[in-house]
Amino acid sequence: MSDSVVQDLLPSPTPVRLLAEDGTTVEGCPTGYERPTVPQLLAAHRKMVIGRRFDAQATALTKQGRLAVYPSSHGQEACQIAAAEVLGPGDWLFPTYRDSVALVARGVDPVEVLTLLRGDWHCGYDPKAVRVAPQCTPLATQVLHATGLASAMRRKGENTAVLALIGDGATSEGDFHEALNFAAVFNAPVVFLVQNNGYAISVPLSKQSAAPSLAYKGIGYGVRSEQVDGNDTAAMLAVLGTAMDRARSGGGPFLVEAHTYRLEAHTNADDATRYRDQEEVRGWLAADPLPRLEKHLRDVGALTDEDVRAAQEEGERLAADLRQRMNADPHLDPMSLFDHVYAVPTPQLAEQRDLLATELKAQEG
Amino acid sequence: MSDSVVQDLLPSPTPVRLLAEDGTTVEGCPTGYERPTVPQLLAAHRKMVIGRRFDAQATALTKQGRLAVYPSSHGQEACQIAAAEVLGPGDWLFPTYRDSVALVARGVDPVEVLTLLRGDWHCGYDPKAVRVAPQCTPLATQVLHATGLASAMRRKGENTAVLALIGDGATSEGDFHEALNFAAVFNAPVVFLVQNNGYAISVPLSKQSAAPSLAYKGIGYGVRSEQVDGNDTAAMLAVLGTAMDRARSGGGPFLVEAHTYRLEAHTNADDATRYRDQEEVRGWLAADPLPRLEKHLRDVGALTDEDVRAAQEEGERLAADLRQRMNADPHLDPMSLFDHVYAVPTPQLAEQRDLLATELKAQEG
Amino acid sequence: MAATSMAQALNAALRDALSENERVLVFGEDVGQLGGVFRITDGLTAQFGEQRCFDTPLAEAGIVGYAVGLAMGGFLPVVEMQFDAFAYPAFEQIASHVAKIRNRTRGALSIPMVIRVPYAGGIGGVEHHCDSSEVYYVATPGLKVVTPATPADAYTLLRAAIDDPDPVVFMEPKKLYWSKEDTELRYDSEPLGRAAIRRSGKDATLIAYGPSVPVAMQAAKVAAEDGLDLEVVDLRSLVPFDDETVTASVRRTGRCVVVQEAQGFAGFGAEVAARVQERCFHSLSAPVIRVGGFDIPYPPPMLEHSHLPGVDRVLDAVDRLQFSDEPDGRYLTGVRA
Amino acid sequence: MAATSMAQALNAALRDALSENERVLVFGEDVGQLGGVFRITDGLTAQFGEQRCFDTPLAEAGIVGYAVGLAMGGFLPVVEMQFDAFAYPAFEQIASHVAKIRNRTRGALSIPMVIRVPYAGGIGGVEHHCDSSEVYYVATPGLKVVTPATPADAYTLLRAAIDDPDPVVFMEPKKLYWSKEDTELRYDSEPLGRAAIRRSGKDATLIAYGPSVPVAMQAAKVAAEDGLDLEVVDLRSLVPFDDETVTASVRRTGRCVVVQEAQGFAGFGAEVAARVQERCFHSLSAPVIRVGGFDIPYPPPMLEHSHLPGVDRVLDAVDRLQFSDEPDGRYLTGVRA
Ligand SMILES: Cc1ncc(C[n+]2csc(CCOP(=O)(O)OP(=O)(O)O)c2C)c(N)n1
Ligand SMILES: Cc1ncc(C[n+]2csc(CCOP(=O)(O)OP(=O)(O)O)c2C)c(N)n1
Ligand SMILES: [Mg+2]
Ligand SMILES: [Mg+2]
Repeated sequence: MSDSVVQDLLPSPTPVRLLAEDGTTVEGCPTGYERPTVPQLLAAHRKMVIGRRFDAQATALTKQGRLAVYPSSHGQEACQIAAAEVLGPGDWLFPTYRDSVALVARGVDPVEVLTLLRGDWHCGYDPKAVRVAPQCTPLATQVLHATGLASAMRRKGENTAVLALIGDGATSEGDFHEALNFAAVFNAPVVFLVQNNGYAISVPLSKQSAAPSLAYKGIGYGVRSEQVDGNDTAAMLAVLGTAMDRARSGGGPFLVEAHTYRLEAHTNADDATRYRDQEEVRGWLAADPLPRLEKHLRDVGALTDEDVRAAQEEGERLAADLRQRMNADPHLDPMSLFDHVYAVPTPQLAEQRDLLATELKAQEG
Repeated sequence: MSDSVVQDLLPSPTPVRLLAEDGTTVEGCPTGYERPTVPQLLAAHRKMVIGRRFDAQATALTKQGRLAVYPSSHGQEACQIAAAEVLGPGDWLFPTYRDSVALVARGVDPVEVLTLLRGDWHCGYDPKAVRVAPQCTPLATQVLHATGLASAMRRKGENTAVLALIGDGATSEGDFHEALNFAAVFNAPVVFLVQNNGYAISVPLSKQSAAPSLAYKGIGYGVRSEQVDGNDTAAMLAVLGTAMDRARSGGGPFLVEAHTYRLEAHTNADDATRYRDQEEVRGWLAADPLPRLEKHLRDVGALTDEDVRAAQEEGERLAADLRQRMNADPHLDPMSLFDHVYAVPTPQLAEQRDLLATELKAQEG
Repeated sequence: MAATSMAQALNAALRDALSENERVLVFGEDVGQLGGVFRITDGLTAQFGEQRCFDTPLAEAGIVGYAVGLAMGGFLPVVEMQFDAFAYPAFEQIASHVAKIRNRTRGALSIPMVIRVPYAGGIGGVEHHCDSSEVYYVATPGLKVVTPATPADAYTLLRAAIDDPDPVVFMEPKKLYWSKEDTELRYDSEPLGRAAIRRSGKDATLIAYGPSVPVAMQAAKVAAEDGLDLEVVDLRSLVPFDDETVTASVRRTGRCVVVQEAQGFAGFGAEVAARVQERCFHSLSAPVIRVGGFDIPYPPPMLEHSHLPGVDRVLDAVDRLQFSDEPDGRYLTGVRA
Repeated sequence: MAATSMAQALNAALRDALSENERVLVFGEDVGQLGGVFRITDGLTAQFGEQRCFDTPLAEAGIVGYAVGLAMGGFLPVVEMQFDAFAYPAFEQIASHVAKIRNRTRGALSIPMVIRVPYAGGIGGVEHHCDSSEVYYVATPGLKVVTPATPADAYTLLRAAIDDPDPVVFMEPKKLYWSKEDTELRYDSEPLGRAAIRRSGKDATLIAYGPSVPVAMQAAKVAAEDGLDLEVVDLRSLVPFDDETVTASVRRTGRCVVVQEAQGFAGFGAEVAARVQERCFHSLSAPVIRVGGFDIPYPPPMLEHSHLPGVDRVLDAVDRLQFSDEPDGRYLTGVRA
């Protein structure tokens, strides 16, 4: 195998970074990527402010008993906002349970995003209408679906692509391997974004993988790969944007590993102090993507107090609306249990529906 | 990630080769490997002659209806003999259905090797006695067992290692991925040998993987890897021997890809002309591992006609013995169906045993 | 009319579906150039091209998960699992996604597809190639499960499965691939879910499916020589289940034997027996008796004949349907099901 | 005697097994430092070290396949699947290897191990976290399947499972993790396979297991107020099945309701009903009736109470056991199981 083919497939030896932690510009942009424009960064900043407000509100709703469980995106917003921003209207997103902020940024109604997590039906939105697959719970299974849908696009001659999100822990599942392989063999327009936040619930990356970095998995499938500072919005936009463009124009799949951190516990039900110390968390707070981007945009004179206030207000409006609409229990009709198991209920389900109707009547009476 | 760590994990850009196709010595041995000694090559040659005779006899037995099915090792003997030769008495081998020649070389009774394939019970030998796992049918599942057993050795402080065999097609299964990952994370003394024979039944490697070569999968797990000319016995012994030594002394897992070819159809039941042309087969005949090794050993003056004749005679004796012992149908007791489902048959199985006994008596009477 | 084997009928069904509906895609391991290890997809790549019928990498979860995505994108995948036990790696994709996506999305996403599974034994196959795996699918709500017993049914049921709006696990009894029938292959768009009475009788009902249907028919033939008139019901569709046909038959005959090739414990026959006694209790003159394989891993080829339920085992069960009041010494202990 | 929860009892069983047998290894996802998402392995790593209780990479087939190898090497793995549906990726390893290696090697290789599966619902869990997956294991010969319903049983059955020479799927009813009992945890080395009569009664037998046992007990209590004396059998071991206890009970009471939380179609209750009518036909005064969840994917938390079989559904079934000759208009159509 020629050395240049191999080099093309390997990621950069260190994560791509365009903004330093203090918001200053890292000089030079690795070949193949383009620095995002200031308007692109401004748009991302606005969505990040709103996304973070959404996330805080969702966490608050768990405390008020309005959400059963919430896996926070706090700290991972650069990944999730970039994931939404690089999507065209025809592209699809395949998220996990962790990616609520990406969905909100994609334009999915926040209440519909939280349907699953409040204990209502498992997918609150119409996936086809918003081009977002259901938030996936069985780890890594969705990356195969993403690959299949990407192949479907290619077969139909569409110039669109799919972005599949996955966590660091989930890369250990066999489905991740099979998806990368199918994607490469069928040259599917799909980009895999691994949000490596350092933990799978309590299990640190060091117990998950001995690879130099997860991005090095790409070459084993002939899939191009890159590693990125996942708290650097500019770098995330640059790399993901390039990867999606490449995919759309027939260049095939791409694996992106974003090094980031989950600032909250796994979910509100988790106690992160059992497995990591505050020291570590504090270290990552210094790398927070939002102040970094904000500082940068102010430094280059592109962002005003006014802009920030406007975004914050938008966030407050979204939060208030969310609070209000989540404040009522939805009324789920028990009889709907049987509606969508099959296109038409089987005779057996029809009988069971009758049984439940009788039970419900008895309970009323 | 430092460049040298990455380079250490990557395989050589071209397959390691110590003997050219015409048997002449390829000068220079890649660093880290040692050329096998002449006595080692002579021992391998002898086993290869015998192994090939065994393989031919097994194929003949299918035609005589004495074997239900036989997946031939013909063409892959350099891999399989090397696999057996690098094992110490305490090491374990995890073979697939394709690896009968490796088992014979390991010293398993040829009749016991063929038990499964003649339609008798599924494992003819005592795995613990010969330190060979049952020949595995569900693809890639065995590499996880191999990893677990390797970890068991390490936990017990043994200086032994496990060699796991797998085909090119089976590397696409999720279990292969999970095994490499577990092996790396637990630093298990296991060597994975992929016999890349170009096909998974009818599916060529080009439809199986887009990787530069399968050995490039190692780095994604932090597993050292190498690619080898799988028809070069000297190279196979060198690389596998080094990998096993490393594993035994705590150096962790190793992935070896051997480029080889299946000269026969997938099994006697397969019709290879449906998916590959004779041209290709002829090309690979020129790379046959046996004449190559033989030529080399004669060239260096280590092998005499006498040696060759002795090995061939040994092969004939083995074949004759095999023919003779396979020529009788084994008598399987139907009542044994219930013996080993559990350590002690459940009450339900005891009832079913009675039922079968009644049926059998009725059939006699 | 020509004698058609079940393998030919299935091939014709795929061919006709590919012709009539350009959304149909056929894929799996070795289904392309080779035409499948059982040649069920023979010639399809040649006729329709690699875009419509193609080989995949060797990974069953991959095949099914990839099919889910293609179905989301509007295609209609018909995938082949090479053998019963080799579908197990896909189990999570099947149980957690294929079966549930419609329900999860309240019908917004439907993913019709067909998963073809050659199953069961009787062909001298080695371990992992002969599992009766239907029970795993029938116990998973959201899947339909269908199994033909004749070439004509193989054609029409596979066409119906492909046309069905829900995912269908299509179980093909391997040992019947080469069974032939003089039949014209006709697809009448009848929806899935109807059993067929293969033979009418008044003394007892044999309920069978897939590989056990010919066994039941043969048993009925032998019993007829002894003056016993057995009805044979071929379930065809395990999910949805045709309670109507089954219940009517057993209420009429008053006696019932369920025949399945699978291991008996918690096999699909348990559901059939449980339903029949629930719905026909007062019509029954004897317990519903199940006949099947033993509760053991599939045995080696040299012993499979001892494991598989044959005509004798079925007739022994029929013997125990208490047709007369005379006690039978063999069964007084009551130990045997 | 202290009030002990099932979670504590399971933790104690693991702790005692780790102490007494150095071959025992506990591993899985998050079972180390965190102590498991349900804290069943709490404190074990601290007490026994990372060598005895440890986290693995996130891959269930990997966990089970790795356990197979460790068992071949003489260790005794006790692995945790984090939730029911997350054991599905391991299905091939379980069905094709764990269940079959002893048989395949004629006993030369035995791989005793315990696969712990927290299962079933009633805890407001979202999809994939509440499957009643026992049927997949009970239908696989070579596995033993056990499920406790009380803290005392949780302790003794888990100890017995770890000591058992065969692989055991140990199903833990999640909703009972926090149920308490005043009990001393005692392990009496009784082999697996015995049911327990939780309540004696003469009018009908309720057969239940795992999460349904408290429901059956509650139903019996309510029925008693109405003058109906119900016997409650807790199966404890699904495989091997305790025919003796079950058959004796139903022959005595003449009536039987099988209660399971799982979806009904082809669930384990089907096996129970089928066996009972096979073995007790002439003692039965009414069909064996099954009560369970509906044949749907596990519903969202807000609707699970409508799905799960509660006391009322059980009592409705008991009502249909034809205690009197007076017809009940509700059930004359005979459509309902
Ligand atoms: C197949 C499967 N196994 C186990 C789980 C339980 N589980 C839920 S989240 C999680 C950790 C996932 O870690 P990671 O992939 O890193 O994603 P993160 O939560 O950090 O975003 C686990 C083990 C699951 N959902 N699916
Ligand atoms: C899980 C699984 N899926 C499918 C099969 C059927 N099958 C048997 S051999 C084979 C091809 C294997 O190819 P490869 O791994 O390259 O090994 P080779 O036969 O070339 O040695 C297939 C698909 C199987 N045995 N197991
Ligand atoms: Mg993570
Ligand atoms: Mg191959």
